[in-house]
Amino acid sequence: MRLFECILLLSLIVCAMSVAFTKDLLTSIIIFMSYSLIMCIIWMILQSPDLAITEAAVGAGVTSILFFLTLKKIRAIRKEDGSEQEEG
Amino acid sequence: MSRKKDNYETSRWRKFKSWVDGETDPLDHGMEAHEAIPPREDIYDSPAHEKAVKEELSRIYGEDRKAVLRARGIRYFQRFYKVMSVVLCLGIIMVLLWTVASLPITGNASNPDNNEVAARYIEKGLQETGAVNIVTGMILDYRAFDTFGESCVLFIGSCCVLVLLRLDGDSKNESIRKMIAESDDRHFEPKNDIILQKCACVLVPIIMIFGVYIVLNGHLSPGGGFSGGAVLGSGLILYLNAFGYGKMGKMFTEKLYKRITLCALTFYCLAKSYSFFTGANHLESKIPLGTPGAILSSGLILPLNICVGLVVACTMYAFYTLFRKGGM
Amino acid sequence: MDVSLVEHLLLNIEETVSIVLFGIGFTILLLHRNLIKKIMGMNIMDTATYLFLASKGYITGRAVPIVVDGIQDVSAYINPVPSGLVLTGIVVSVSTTALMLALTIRLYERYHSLDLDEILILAKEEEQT
Amino acid sequence: MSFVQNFPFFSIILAMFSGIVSSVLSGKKARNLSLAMIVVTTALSAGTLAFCLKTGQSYTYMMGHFPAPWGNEIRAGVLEGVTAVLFGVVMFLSVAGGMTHTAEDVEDGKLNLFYIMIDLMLSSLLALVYTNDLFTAYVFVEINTIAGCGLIMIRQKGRSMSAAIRYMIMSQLGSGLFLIGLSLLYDVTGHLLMSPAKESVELLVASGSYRLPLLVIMAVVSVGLAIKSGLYPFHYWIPDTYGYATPTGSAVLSGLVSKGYIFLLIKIFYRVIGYENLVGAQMINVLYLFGVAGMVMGSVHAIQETDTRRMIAYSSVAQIGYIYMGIGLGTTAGMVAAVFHIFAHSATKALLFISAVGLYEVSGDRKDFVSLRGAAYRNPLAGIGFAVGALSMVGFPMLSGFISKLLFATSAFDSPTKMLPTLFVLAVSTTLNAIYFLRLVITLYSRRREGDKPLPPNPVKKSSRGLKFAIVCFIGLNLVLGMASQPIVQAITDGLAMFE
Repeated sequence: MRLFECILLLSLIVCAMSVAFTKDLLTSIIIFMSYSLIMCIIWMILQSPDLAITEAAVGAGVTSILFFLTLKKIRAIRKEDGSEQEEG
Repeated sequence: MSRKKDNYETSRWRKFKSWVDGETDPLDHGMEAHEAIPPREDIYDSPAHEKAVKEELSRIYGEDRKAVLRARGIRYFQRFYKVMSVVLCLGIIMVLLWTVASLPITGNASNPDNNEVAARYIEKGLQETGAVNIVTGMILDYRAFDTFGESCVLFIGSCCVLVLLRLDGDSKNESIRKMIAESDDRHFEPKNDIILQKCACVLVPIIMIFGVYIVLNGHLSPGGGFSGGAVLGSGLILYLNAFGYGKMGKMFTEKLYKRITLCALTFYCLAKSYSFFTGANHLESKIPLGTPGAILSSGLILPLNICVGLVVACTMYAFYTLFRKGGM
Repeated sequence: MDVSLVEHLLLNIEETVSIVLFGIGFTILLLHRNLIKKIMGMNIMDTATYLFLASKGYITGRAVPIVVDGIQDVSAYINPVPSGLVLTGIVVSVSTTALMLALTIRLYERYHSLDLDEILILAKEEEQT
Repeated sequence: MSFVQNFPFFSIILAMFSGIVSSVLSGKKARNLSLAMIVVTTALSAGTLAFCLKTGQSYTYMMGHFPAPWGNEIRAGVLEGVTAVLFGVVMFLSVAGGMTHTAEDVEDGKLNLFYIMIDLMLSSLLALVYTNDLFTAYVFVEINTIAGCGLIMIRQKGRSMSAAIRYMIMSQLGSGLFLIGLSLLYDVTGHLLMSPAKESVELLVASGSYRLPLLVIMAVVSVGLAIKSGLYPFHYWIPDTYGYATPTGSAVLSGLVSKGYIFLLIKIFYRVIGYENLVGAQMINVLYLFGVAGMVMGSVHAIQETDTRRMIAYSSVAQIGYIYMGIGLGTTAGMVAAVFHIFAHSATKALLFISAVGLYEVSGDRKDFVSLRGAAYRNPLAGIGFAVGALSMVGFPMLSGFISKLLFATSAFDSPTKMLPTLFVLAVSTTLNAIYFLRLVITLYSRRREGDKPLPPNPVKKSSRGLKFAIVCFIGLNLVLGMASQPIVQAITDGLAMFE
């Protein structure tokens, strides 16, 4: 179990670094979703299921939906004013 | 006489007098670049974007040689600024890592934080709060003031999002934005998507039952108001996505949202004030704790969990609709 | 027992990882100019602090703090206090994220840019005209 | 357990309850409810203050059925009572003063949301003043931050929204550091309540173990709260935030919000780390240096400003520098001077922002110097109000600024090493204050020249009753703080004595 936890913690750092360095917003949001999922599993390993279910439902669930909605709204505004300048 | 007059214009006193009158700014030239770019000595603000800075400078000064010189100076200062911020962050991380190295080792039982506070929660938690899940007992009974502040944080967060994104459509520019939001919504949402509707018919009841289970069993199994409410909220969001605003409007409107939030938070406030008041004045609170393990046990914790679940569900659904269309 | 620095860090692996994540989140929040990246950095910073706090309560070999068939002995369960605090914290960071995302949408509607410094320059010019 | 002892708990819950109820009321009803609630809360705080003065010592109030280390508790004393009363008065006058402008700036559908934020901000300020538990303090710091961000962005103009997002980013940095400090403290001491935490800190200091974590806790908590209260090197969000909020918003933000965080920092210094351990550590000198830098650089920035509201905002950076310099002196007299300056500055700054509104009204809503020339003749009361605020800020006798500068000077004599720099920086900063404030007063009272841009022909608006009432009361408050300062300083010294 300890090894599994270390692997998960390592993948947390990898996710955080990749969120920092990806250029495209959509991929960074998806990576951020997986970051919350891994955090949720780590709460399970640390014997606190309350946090796991809250992080899953509130953290990974609603926050990611809001991020996707913001991106959709921004893409809608950009497509509507037709500016072809590719936003990073 | 005249000599005195014409050097008066350039004299220091004339400049000071015009500065007092507010016409010219004595440090005008020196500070102009300063104004456009965040000042250097502030290390905590993010540095200006290279492209924006160059374009900004060239537009303001045109090809003035002094400006080009200053532009190069600004670029060095920007790069130095960025390096300084990274060094500062690394410094903070190193100090914190060094501190972690001298902290007690995780996981052994003799850490300073496993003291009599945690011991009493575990030993007498069931008797005093009636909750089998000690964490929920601690949140809603021992340290109830934090959780009361907590639901107020969520309430004021939803108020701020309401201020920003709700489109009442009464003022002129507001109605234009409302039309744009409406057209966005129709254009991007696939309406009457059979696959989504069929899945929603299967999934939404299961999600709702699961959410209600988490809320009601908050004091018996892990979960409680916050997570159960979020699950209920996501169930509502799925239903809205599958069947659109028309069907959802019949069941869940803006007025209902306001009423639910008001009643739930008022009940929460009154119930908690009652238990604080009786506790502080050493009065006996007449709320039965019930038999541990039964659903209707643990006194106030069950109704509080229901209230928090309702508030969180409505707030999550309101966030979704406000982000998407600026209205229920 | 005198444990060397690095070994101590490896023993507290959760705190070390959470401090590193805190640093990454802090750096993203400071250095990235894109608003959505900044908000993600803030989220990473908050979750890292909660990982740091919750790993304090963990005791190896003890069970979840839910009373199972009447055992109420301290040596059977982990410390419930940190998980109570982190539960509150997660909902705080959700409402802050929702607020900042709403601000980002409104700023993008007006300035058509996600770059914070460009927005500030455009806002300053808009006021001067 | 006399009934009066429930008053702090009643005031917090009442403020929160009126915030919740006004979510369904219309704008006007919400405003009246909010004003009535602030009056009742101030009366309750005055009752608490009277009770504590009578008994002469502070008492703790159990929130719930369980005593201290298990349940939450709040603690009321003389100093908390004085602060709560003053925060209530300044909040009431700011809301009354800016009423008409808030109605103009905010769409009427969302006016009640503005008053929800005012109510919840007052309840979180009171909770910050009274709380005795660190994690409750963190939750109410978050409520304070979100309510403050709401007050900034409610105008929904481009400039205020960009100021709001920058304010949120900087505050989140501060909260993140504050929370890391809390977790470290919990890990090392095992307690979150202030009094038991202090005992274990005393044990740790005596046994000399965990020396580095204690130092890092002090550093991280001070830096986190310094970022949130806008101390000098982290001040960058202040000019936009105070410059572009609604008049009530900028008065409340500059007068009360940053003071709530400083009060929490003082409480943590006294009740968690212990004042003698703090003086021993080097953290005090770092705060002193930041404060001194803030005093000078804040005024230098203010001199270069052309927009008067941003100039007043930069001057509040300088005043926060004063407060941190007072804390950094390391003597109890210095702390008394810092707490008095918290009161003096919140009264004076709110007066400056509210009377500036009266001046902008009559000069075509333009904020630069040229259009403000002669504004004091067009709106005499606002002119007098601004002049009194400016003179109090500069340290004119009979006004509150003079007393706090006097207290800073006398407290400088107690710490031999810091005496000379303190006196020198006090002199420099006062002259810089005088330069940019009196310059503005001179502009206000100088005749309009024929060369100036003609004012827009809109009829000279008569300032509303609320604005006149607020300016008169603020001038009165400044005079009371200035002339009748002896009882207040005595109350602060007793309060600090029983603060442990």
